[in-house]
Amino acid sequence: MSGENKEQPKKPAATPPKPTAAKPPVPAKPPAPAAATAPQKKEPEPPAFEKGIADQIKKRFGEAVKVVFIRPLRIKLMVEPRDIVEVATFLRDTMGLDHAESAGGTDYPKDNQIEMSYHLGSYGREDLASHVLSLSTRTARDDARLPTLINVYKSVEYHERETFEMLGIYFEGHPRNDRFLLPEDWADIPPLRKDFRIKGR
Amino acid sequence: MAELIDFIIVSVVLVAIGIYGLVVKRNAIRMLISIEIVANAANLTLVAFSRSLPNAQGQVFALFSIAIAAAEVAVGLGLVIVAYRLYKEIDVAEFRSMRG
Amino acid sequence: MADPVFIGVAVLTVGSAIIALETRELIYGAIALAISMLGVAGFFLLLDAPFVAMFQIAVYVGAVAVLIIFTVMLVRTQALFSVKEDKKRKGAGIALMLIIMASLGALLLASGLNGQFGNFNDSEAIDFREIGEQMLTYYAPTLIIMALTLAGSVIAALALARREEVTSIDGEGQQNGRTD
Amino acid sequence: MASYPQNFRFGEFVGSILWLVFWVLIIVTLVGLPLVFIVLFYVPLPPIGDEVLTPYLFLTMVVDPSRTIPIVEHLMTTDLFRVAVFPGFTYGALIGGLTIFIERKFLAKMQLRVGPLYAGKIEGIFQLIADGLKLIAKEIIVPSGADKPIFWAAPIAFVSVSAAVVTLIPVAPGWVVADLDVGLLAVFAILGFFPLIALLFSWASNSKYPFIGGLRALHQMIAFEIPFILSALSVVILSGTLNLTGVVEAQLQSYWFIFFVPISAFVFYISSLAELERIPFDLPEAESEIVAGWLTETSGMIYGLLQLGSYIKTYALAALFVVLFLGGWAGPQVFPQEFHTPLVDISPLYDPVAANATLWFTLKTFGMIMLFLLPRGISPRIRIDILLHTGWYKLIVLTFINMFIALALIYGGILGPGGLLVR
Amino acid sequence: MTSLEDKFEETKRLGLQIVRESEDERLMTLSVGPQHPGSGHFRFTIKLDGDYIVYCDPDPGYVHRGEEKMCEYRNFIQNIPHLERPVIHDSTNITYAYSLAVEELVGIEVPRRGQFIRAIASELNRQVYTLYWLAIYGIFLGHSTMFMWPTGDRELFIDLLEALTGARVTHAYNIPGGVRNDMPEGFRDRCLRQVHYFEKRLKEYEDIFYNNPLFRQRTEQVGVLTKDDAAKLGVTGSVVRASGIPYDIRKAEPYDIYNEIDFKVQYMKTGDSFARSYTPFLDMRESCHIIEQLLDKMPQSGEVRAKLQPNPKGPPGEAYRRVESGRGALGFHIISDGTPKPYRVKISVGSFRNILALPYLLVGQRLADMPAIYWSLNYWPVEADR
Amino acid sequence: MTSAGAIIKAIESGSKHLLIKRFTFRYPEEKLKFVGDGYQFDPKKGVGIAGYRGRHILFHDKCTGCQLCAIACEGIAEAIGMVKVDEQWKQNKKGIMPQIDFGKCVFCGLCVDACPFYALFMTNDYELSSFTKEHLIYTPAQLAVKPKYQGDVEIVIDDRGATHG
Repeated sequence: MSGENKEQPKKPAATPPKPTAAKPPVPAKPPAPAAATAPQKKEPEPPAFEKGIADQIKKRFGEAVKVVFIRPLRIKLMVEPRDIVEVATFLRDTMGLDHAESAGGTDYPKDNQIEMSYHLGSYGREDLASHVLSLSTRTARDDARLPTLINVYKSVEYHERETFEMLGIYFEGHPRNDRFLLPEDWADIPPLRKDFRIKGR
Repeated sequence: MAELIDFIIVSVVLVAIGIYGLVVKRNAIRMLISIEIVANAANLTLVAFSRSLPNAQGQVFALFSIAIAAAEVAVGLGLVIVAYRLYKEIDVAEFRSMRG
Repeated sequence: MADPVFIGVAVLTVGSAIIALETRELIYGAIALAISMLGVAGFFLLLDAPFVAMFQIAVYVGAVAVLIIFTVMLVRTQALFSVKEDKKRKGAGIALMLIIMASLGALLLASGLNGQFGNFNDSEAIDFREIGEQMLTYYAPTLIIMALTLAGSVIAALALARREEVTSIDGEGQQNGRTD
Repeated sequence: MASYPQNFRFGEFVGSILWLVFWVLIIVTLVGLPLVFIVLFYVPLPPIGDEVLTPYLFLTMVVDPSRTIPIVEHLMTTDLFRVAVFPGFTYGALIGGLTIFIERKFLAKMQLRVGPLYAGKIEGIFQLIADGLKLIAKEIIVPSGADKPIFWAAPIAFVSVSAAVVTLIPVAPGWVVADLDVGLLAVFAILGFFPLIALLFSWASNSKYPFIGGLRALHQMIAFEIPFILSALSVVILSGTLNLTGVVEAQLQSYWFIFFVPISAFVFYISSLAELERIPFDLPEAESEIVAGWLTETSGMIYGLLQLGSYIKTYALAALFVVLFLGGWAGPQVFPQEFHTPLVDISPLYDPVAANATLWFTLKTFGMIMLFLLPRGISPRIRIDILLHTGWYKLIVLTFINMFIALALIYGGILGPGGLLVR
Repeated sequence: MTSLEDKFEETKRLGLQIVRESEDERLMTLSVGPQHPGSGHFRFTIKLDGDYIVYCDPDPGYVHRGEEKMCEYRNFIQNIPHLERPVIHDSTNITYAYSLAVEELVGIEVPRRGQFIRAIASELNRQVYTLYWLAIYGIFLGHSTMFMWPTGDRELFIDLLEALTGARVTHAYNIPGGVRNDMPEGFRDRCLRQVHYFEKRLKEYEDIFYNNPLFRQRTEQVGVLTKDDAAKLGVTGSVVRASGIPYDIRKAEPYDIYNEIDFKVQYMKTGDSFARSYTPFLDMRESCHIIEQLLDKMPQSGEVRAKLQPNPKGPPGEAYRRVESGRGALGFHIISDGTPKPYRVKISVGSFRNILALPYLLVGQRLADMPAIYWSLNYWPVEADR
Repeated sequence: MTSAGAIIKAIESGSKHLLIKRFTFRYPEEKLKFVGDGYQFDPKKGVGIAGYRGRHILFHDKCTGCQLCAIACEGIAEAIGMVKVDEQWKQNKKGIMPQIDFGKCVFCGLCVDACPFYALFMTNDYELSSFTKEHLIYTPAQLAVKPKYQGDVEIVIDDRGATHG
């Protein structure tokens, strides 16, 4: 492990508890600096290593990639669906993020959009081993279609299949957009969409 | 106590049954079964005569014959399998392209 | 002819030989063949040839019947049940069978074999040690040729039944290796 | 929380029972008793000594111990006794049953468990009976599309073929059901039936897992049959006979053959494990791959019969090992020549030689059975290609080595007629 | 078929063509279904050519319960008891990751003693899971003693955890802000004695199981997953460590107290079934050392649970936290919209990532290798289905 | 011959255990001894007290009918319902107390954490089986009964292995 990495681990323990450290007994209403606002504004000075990575990506793609937040060990990028394959290929080949840990979608009915985020990690680069880069994209709710990343990351095969049936995103180019976890006779709307309600709740 | 002629008669009956099967049946496996029946009838005759004259050679020949029959069945069934794989059929009349 | 054991074995042998040919399902035919072979082995025991009888059981029941049953299982049932035989042919076959039986039987009865050698109890049974002796002395070349024939046929069967794509030892190969 | 109907009346309940008893008594007196009397007094049995036996007389003699002795003595000379009781089926089945119990306790000990515990007060000795009763009580489910005649016949054939092997085993001098000249050959001829039965049964079950299991059983048994026969062949060379009693007597005259041909004994042991489908060779029943192999579709007493058959087979092969390599019934005399019991004199039944022989034979057999059970505790299942490779290449070579050793012993004048080590 | 790409193409071809359209009669389809003794609550169809597997189609979902959807209806604390249902043999670790994520969202810190107790519970529970896994691996390979021994020793660890947490399997012990209760009296000595005993037992396991030549024959060179393929497929936990990548979340991204603990990441280089089965075993040994260290360094008294309101809520935002569970990295991605209930919970579990390797490893192997490969992937069907 | 040696080692390792005491513990005759009297919670400190989480015990003199336990259970198992009791307690004006359905309860103990008045604890009693599901619903009166659980078997770990009792 490189020297840089040895320093990294201590940061998550140090940074998040800022609000509570100020007022431990009443955590219910922390009017303190960050809590009420969006996370990306919480930290005006993101850690250097993560910032460097984000800058590298930013430099390559310019405005096509939007950095949502940079936190210790975590980076979130937002791209347009048409760019995602290109960005992912760049991340895999140049940045050394060689596998996807997880991929899942979130339904935002207010924006009429579905967000799909891939959490990418690295086995190859030791200094990136503790980082997770979240590559997100958004698509319309009504006609949810996204290009598949299966040709870039083999590891998203089942995650995408799961997302297809849980959120109804059709992945163009994925070999099997079909039933995976749900019962064979499932005939309702995709269950992880917000307008699907569990009975009695 | 049974005598030599009784064994020979049983053997004759078996031979006749075997030949009937060879003539009538067109199924390759059944034809192999018929051949086995005929071979057994022959063995029976051999052993019966060997017992009757007392002479060990009849039994020796019977043993040889049994071994040969086993080898023949192995090859025969190998052929049946190949033919089945080619024609999806074990009826010998259907093995048309075997001619020439 | 009054020996009930003999009659029983004879009925078993001949009856199951007929069943082996005439039953509709080939697998029962194979089983009936095995039983018929057992009957023949019983004859051998009656003829005081226990060595040949045991050999017969070991080879025919342990190998030949297994082989045939195995082949029957490999072949799809659809091909087994298609009975294609015409009545005329069957009639002719039965006639042929009866003619063979009648003529050979008449020949045998007329040949003077009947009663000539008398009862088996008169003569000593052959010890199987004598068979071994003869096999290893006078018939030794035959034995070697036999062994080569067996080996050749096993290899031939292996070569016939193997598939090109599969490189390792397959089911049929093991099967045919049994036949010695 | 006993549940009973609301309109329950105890009086009615007692009345109904009394009514039932009344009718049973009527039927018994009118039909049952005359039948019993006819059977007791008019059915002839074979004569004992000089009087014709009837069941009634038989019963009176059984009640009086001193008069029972001749009946038992007569019974013990019949073939039926030999086939059904002592060296035959019951003895084999008893040892088989004991084997099951020992296996369970032995494995439990090895695996830090307790094994059967509650059936029977002491350490669950009646567990086998409980299991047998359970199996009998269970429904036998025949799979749809199964070949019914074969499906029903195969378990029975399995047990009877196992029992047929048992009949060839000499337990004590003179105590063997069928003393054939070609006894050893007969054993192998009969063992050849097992693959056939397994294959037929697996095919008849109309399911894929049994079929794969049956094919595996076939391959395995056939692959190990040749080393099996060849390893016994070296014993035949040493003793000069195929008769099993003769083999034992040859060992009585010299030493146990395991000292001369240990490699053969080892090969025989391995091949027996394979023939018995015991771990590590239990591929035909590998439950993590093919559910339960060729036993998948068995239920109730069909399963029970197959298990009974396989344990009888275990006994038969262990006994065969004892006969071939461990000197059969050879052992020092521990029973006294004379044996007197205070109440009834059973000296006409008492044969010190046979009792001694049986004792040693049984002890050795149990030792062998323990050896057969041991691998189950310490070994995983082997893979089919390794198994076939072992059977076809390694074991056959080993047996040939030992056959040459046996030949050298014979021709070197150490064993055989007039050999150095022959007493 | 050698490289991953070839296997992938072949599987795709077979999956699309043979399975749906034409049945090659040479192939035998075998359903290793949910009732099969060698599968668990999981089904995969394999196609056999003779004794060789040519195609495998996993079909999970038999125990899918929609845990992710259920989480959206309960508040942060109420989620805990039902989140451990997917993997009751490793329930401390799954709630551990959840608690970490919620702590990041809500913004609280766990007291130091609480962190130690958490780590001890997590290590003990990993032992419980690994022993259970090992027991099943033993019985899958027909080794019944190897089923009974770990099951018996697992019972000791369960008793320990029961003394600590109050429940045998579903502990509900970790909670955002710490642990539910302090250690009982005498737990430390009991735990140390147990760990020492267990280290002795591990040698016996090695004697009877891992060094057994028959076991080695069954597993060595079977289902080899190379380093590159392991990285591409994104497998995790012992599977990836067996392939030569020393990746352990405890080392890569040390949570709570793990950066003060001295331990080595155990890994092997061969990547076959044997390595995949031996790595968890080495992990168990390492885990024993970790427990000893934790018991040594633990502060003798102190708070174990930070004060937290009964219905905690954090600011809008998202958190992704991972822990090393028995089956590898276990991550929780929680999105909060500022209400007491999470907006979206995505659970990324090791099983679901590992099972992706199954079709690629099975193709070209023998039927008898199927259990050896399948269970070496450290797969827990209920967890994968969630 | 390393493989032969390994097999011999395995045999030795297995057969060694023929002499070691058995591990199995005979449940109905022997019962395990637990830590403490059951899981309890100290709301002042905000920390639980270690103990087995078996069935609950309800102290009627402390229960105020505040329903916090039922609210805590709402999202988890929905096992707790508040029922009217005939008793008159000063602190319990509404006269309602929890009734627990042990057919639904998951024994997580979060209801104990929620109780601020030391009224609801858990006990060592885990033998709750019954023939019908209705019998698993414990009324407040049943919950007040202190269970009779007697477990005295402890795990002993010594040089010869681990045993129960």
